[in-house]
Amino acid sequence: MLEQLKDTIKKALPELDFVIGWGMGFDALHATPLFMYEPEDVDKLVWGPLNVHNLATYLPALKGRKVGIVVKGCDSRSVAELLQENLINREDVVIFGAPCRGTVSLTKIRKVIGNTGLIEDVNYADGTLTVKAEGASHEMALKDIRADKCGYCRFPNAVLSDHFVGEKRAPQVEEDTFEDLAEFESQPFEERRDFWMKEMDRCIRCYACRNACPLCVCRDHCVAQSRDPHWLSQQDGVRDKFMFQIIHATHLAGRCTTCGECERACPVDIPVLLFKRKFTKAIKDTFDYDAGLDPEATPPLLAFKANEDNIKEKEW
Amino acid sequence: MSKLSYAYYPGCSGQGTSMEYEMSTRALCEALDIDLKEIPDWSCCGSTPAHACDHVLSAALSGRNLGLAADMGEDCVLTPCPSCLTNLKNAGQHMSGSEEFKEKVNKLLDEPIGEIPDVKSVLQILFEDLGPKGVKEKVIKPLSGLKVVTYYGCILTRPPKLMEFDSEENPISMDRLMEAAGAKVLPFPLKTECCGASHGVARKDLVMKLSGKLLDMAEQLGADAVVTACPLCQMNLDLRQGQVNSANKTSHKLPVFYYTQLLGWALGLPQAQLGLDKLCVNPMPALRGIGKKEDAA
Amino acid sequence: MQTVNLTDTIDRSFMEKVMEESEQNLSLCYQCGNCTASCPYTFGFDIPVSRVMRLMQTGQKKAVLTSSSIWLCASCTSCTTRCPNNIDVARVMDVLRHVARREGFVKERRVKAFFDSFLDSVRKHGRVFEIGLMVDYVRKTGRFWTDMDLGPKMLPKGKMSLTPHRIKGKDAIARIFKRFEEENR
Amino acid sequence: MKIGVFVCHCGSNIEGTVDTKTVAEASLDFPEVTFATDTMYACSEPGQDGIIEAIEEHKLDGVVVASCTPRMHEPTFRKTLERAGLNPYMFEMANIREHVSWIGKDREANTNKAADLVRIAVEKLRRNQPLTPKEFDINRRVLVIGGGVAGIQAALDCAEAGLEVVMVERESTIGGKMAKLDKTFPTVDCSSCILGPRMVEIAQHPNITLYAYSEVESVSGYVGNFEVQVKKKATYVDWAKCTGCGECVEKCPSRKAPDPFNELLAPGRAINIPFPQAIPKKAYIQAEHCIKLTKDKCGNCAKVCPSDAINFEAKDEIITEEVGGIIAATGYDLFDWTVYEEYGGGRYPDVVTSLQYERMLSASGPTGGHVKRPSDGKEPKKVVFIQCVGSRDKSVGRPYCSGFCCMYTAKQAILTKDHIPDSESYVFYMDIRAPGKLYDEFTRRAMEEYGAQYIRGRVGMVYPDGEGQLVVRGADTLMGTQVEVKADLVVLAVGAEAAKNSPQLAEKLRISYDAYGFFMEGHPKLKPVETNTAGVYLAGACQGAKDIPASVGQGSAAAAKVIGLFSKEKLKSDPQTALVDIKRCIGCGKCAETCPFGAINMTEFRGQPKAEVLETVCQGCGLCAATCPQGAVQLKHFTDNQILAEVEALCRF
Amino acid sequence: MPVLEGRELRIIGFLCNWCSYGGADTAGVARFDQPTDLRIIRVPCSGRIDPLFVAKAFMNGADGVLVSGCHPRDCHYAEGNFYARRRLEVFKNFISVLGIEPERFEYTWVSASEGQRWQEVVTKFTNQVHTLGPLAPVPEISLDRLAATETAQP
Repeated sequence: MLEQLKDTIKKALPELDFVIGWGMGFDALHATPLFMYEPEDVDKLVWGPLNVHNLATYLPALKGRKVGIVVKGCDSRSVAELLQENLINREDVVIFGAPCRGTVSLTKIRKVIGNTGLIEDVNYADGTLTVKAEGASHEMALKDIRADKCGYCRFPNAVLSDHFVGEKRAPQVEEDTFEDLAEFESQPFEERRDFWMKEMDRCIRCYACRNACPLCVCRDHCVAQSRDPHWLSQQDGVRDKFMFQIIHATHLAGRCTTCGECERACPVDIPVLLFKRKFTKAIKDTFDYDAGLDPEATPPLLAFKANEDNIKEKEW
Repeated sequence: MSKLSYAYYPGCSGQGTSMEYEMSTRALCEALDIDLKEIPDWSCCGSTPAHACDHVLSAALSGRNLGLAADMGEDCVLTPCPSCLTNLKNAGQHMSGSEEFKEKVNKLLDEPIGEIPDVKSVLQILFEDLGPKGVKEKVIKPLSGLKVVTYYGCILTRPPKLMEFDSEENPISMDRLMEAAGAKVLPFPLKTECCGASHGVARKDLVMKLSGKLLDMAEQLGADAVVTACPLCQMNLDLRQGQVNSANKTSHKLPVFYYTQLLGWALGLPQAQLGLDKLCVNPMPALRGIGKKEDAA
Repeated sequence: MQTVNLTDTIDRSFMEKVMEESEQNLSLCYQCGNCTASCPYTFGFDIPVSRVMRLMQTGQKKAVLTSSSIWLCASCTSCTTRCPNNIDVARVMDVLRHVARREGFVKERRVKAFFDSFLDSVRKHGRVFEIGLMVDYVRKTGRFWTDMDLGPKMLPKGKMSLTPHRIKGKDAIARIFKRFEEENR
Repeated sequence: MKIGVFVCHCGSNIEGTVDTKTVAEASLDFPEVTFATDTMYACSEPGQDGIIEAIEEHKLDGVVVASCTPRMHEPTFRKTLERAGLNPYMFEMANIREHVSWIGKDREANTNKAADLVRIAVEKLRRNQPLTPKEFDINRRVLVIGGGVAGIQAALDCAEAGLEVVMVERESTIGGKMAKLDKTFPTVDCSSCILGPRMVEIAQHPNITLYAYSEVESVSGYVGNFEVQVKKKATYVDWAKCTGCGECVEKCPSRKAPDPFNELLAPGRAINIPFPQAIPKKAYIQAEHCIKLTKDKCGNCAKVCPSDAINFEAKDEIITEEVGGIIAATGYDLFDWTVYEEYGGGRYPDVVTSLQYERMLSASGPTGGHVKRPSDGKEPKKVVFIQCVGSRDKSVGRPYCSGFCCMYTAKQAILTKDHIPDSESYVFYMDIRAPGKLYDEFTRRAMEEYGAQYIRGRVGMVYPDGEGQLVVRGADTLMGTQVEVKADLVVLAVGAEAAKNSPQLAEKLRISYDAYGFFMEGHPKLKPVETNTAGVYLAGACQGAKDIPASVGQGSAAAAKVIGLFSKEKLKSDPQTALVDIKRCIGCGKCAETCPFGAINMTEFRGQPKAEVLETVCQGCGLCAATCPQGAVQLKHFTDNQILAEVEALCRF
Repeated sequence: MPVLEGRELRIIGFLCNWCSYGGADTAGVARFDQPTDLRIIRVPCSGRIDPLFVAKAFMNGADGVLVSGCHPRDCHYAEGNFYARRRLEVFKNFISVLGIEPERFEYTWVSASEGQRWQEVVTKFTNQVHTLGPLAPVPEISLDRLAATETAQP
């Protein structure tokens, strides 16, 4: 299938400035974004559970250039969302899709193999990933080290593509039941607050979450750093760090496709995706809307109904 | 439609002065496939004397029966008697509305009440759940030519916030049922005027005047009979009709039916089940006239 | 007629008690008279119901509690049904009877006697025993001729049982009354 | 920045429960406050002068007044600042009266809260920028909605002042309720005699365009420049050709159509001219009752019309009018009294409404001015009037007094005696409300000279006695008992309610309406004909039940407001508009997508898409500011930073 | 001056100028007694209210936030409250994940004529927040420093 994908890209390459995909990174465990300008670049393309990055993040900055992009199902939703928001032009982007079997969580792998320096070899087959590091071989079932988001994946195939290679896979689940949220919210309110206090205290304010987010499009004008408007101070305190996460999540309400890049990028493993999951659930419950499926849709927070179906007027 | 089934509270008068109401209600419901499950060991609701004495006592007397009904697993209690209806409904509504009141009531009871069932009149069920259409389908002896006035009495639909049934000023449920049975219903403007209620014993003079007025109006409209839904109304108009006549120097001879008796008649139920012989003013002339006038016309 | 000295006779605690027990705000009454207009008993009342409401507004406790009207009210709820201010007037009348009973004001002894006989019958048998009730009422009032004429009409029809209906729970009913008395002692 | 704080006593209104001196002292601790004082009446002349003096003496460049609601006096104090040479927008108010002193008696808590409100006003003011309004042109045309007496008055006053007037009337004729009346109180002069000539003036005035049988479909734009879509409903008669001869009405065989002008007393024809003095006097077809339009038969009218005016193919038409001001004069409707089942709920033909009775009394009515009972056509000898039907009655959701029923009932009692000298009238009333000029005298005349029997009490029920009369059972609370009257005819003084579809019109005009559907005036005392929407004014009963003199007065008042508005060379826009920070804007267009006024355009700047605010179109709602995630759109005077500073001020301390 | 210790909680109201601010004025004119906790911030329209203002209030130590605008269909700006309704509803849902009880935040509609309704809203909301009690503010500094300052203080 990978070969088929390479062929397809090679065929399309002459029409494009370049195609973004994944290649092997500094070791076998870490894939890295790959910019393919020439056919020989295409040969470096990899496809598999290590293709963790959402490459759509690059697209808004490339607006106006003709590029190709290789997408997993979740990545394709980000592309759709960017199209909906006019942040990229459809005619400038060529989308290459392939069925995704889920990606790994490097954090989970680290928990198994430890903070090892040198990775010697990585193999995956039949749902098992084998990592050789510092002489030891670790065999891990893919489902144990899978990124959480892949557990409730409904769109393993690109929702939008110009070229789709391989056989479409059935979704992991029909319906996202948000069990992770339910579990978190089974705690009393005070414990939830305490949890976040401690988590936010750990935040180093690196903004990796923001930078990895394909829909964080303000870039140089992020309210986190501006004085006008002055939403946040630069103080290294829990309050501003917490507020930043709330701002990030709120700005993504109705837009976020829960691609999970924010959480993946977090160097201290704060589960910041949970905030977005909550908004996503609220949007789904209230408006029966999923972001990033239809570039033509009007997102619910930019619309209204005189009589809302699922919003009850208060009796007082 | 699945068979209609309810807990049933007959009320004390059904064991005595209004036994024909009780008999005919049961016979009618059986004929209409409505299952009345008598509340086991039910007791008196307390009626007016109880609520005139104290609201907690009144609610406790009624409440005991609501509790028994809930124990049966029923969520709706039917009663034919408007006075029982008022007391049971008042008790239920008051207790649902105020935990404090419910607590006071429970203090008087052996078994505290938990769930509070809904209470409706048999008439409401016949009108709303079965409907005039459902009745009409089963009529085999239409009451053609029988001119009646329907007299609902003062508390069957009032106060509207409590009863939540029919109109408080111009109720029509019995009218429609009577029409379904083939009778001609005359426009009776005093449908909800009080007959004198329980003052028959202590202040007969009041009843003579009020019931007298009702009978006068019915007569004037040319009614062959009065149709009622309340034991007390029926007693004042029927049993006391003689007293009314002598007090007011009138000579009414108006039979006063329970609506269940006339519906039962139209459904062709045996007379014995309808208790027509229990009425004081002889109903037979009016009943014998059914259909005749139409033939003549 | 005499001058009512409002400064001295307004009994505010009485007004408040009736308002609290009836859960009705008496100041809502603007004296339109619709209750009096609608009340079928006005002809028999010594004080029409709208005037009872007015006397309540001015705290005239004695005038209200010594009236016949509060006993003759049959709770037909015409007043409640038609009150433009949604006052449950019938409930106010009910509460006035409660207060009158508690404080020993009973203008209409026969009405109260009938109520008492009724409740005694319930207390004793669990359900009303109609003949027993009548006998008791006659004993209480001495009015042995009450409804004598009706007996011959009813008895042959078998409508009046000569023995009470016994129910298993009659002791439970008696306990309700007993606890009620204890609560209100 | 140097800020001065003035804490108003408002006599004892504020000082009674707020220690203003303490509030002023506390204010001195707030950042940049260099002067603070309490003052007796900040809005009075000495109060304003005190502010001006302080500005000069202390070189203030911003002022906070802690007093009443800014909805009342913000414009007043802005002018004060202007007089002192400051930009009027360097001003904030703290509402320590309506929001503090009047809603609680705890002096400590109130004083504390008042200081907090001053604090947020100071924090907001610190971030205020001087603003200058933009000027824009006015379209000097006015739309009058409703052709009743209030609308007629407003239209004529405007037209006489030289303005172009567009009048839209829902019915096929103007005249409103007044045209249906026989006589008017307290003078008992003929209604159509005094209204008729004014209606004719409307038709003939060169400055007035009348759209009858039309409704306002939509309104867009803003003060000075509204665009209004008017729906001309199909009449199936070409009014340019129709001469109003009435031939068609004569020959129309459909005789069961409703006749709304005669309050449905008698059936009318499918094609109809409401009454002889109708303006415009043109026929219209009630489609659902027309045999031709429903069954494609008949067509008599078309056959007999001498001017060939009938057009069965007619369709509704939409016309666009551009105006600078709007006067709503949509009047009232009668309460649907049939909820009163105790009065028969419509079952008894001889229980009629006051307006039906008016048509019976009127010579142009279906009985030619002879009072006849609907049931048998007999002349009634005993007439009972029941007041407050649908007024002052919480149980039917109408707790308010309709105001004019006492008067017209007295009038009708007088007229009854005039029409039927041997008649007797009974009037059931609760209170006589007759506070107008010569009004009380008039009701006295009904009793003293015309022998109307006034009975103080409501009526509990009305029912037929079975012998042709109606028993009216009421109370006479003065006599202290129940009373019964046997009546031949019962007339219900039915109360007024907001005209049907008032809320819908209010939504189109973007004005407020109360729980009953009456339009809300700008201020109950000081802005009785203004609304909270600039350029939209109210006249007549659409604002609340009122009688003819009051409606006419308000019609003139609304006209004066429009004339005043149009007398300005140019209008100034509120400068509190949105502003795009072009650096921050990423051109996503979400602001333009949600702006309710189309006040944001997408333009290009150095090849990048950017949003741009049209200042005179922007109404200052700030929806764009809340929508923009980049914070690139800010609403002047309500910027993110200002609101954040207010939040911070409340939370920090 | 802070809120009155032990008696008041920090409750912030965002009110639209045309309806709810006017409704609060109407309540004042009618002298409808209300709890004193609420401090009102006036905004032109409920549509101006970025839910993040509400978040900011909670972060900074507000115990309750009330938003009130014109009734749906009655917005002075035609549509502002329709958007506000969606945004605020979703936001109300959201805050529970932060560990903030949704009952601490309400949005409602009060017209300029509804003085009595305003009184009811304020009273009910204030009671509701008092039932939940104070919400601990999120520390402006790191937890370590907070602990240090707390031990430093007796």
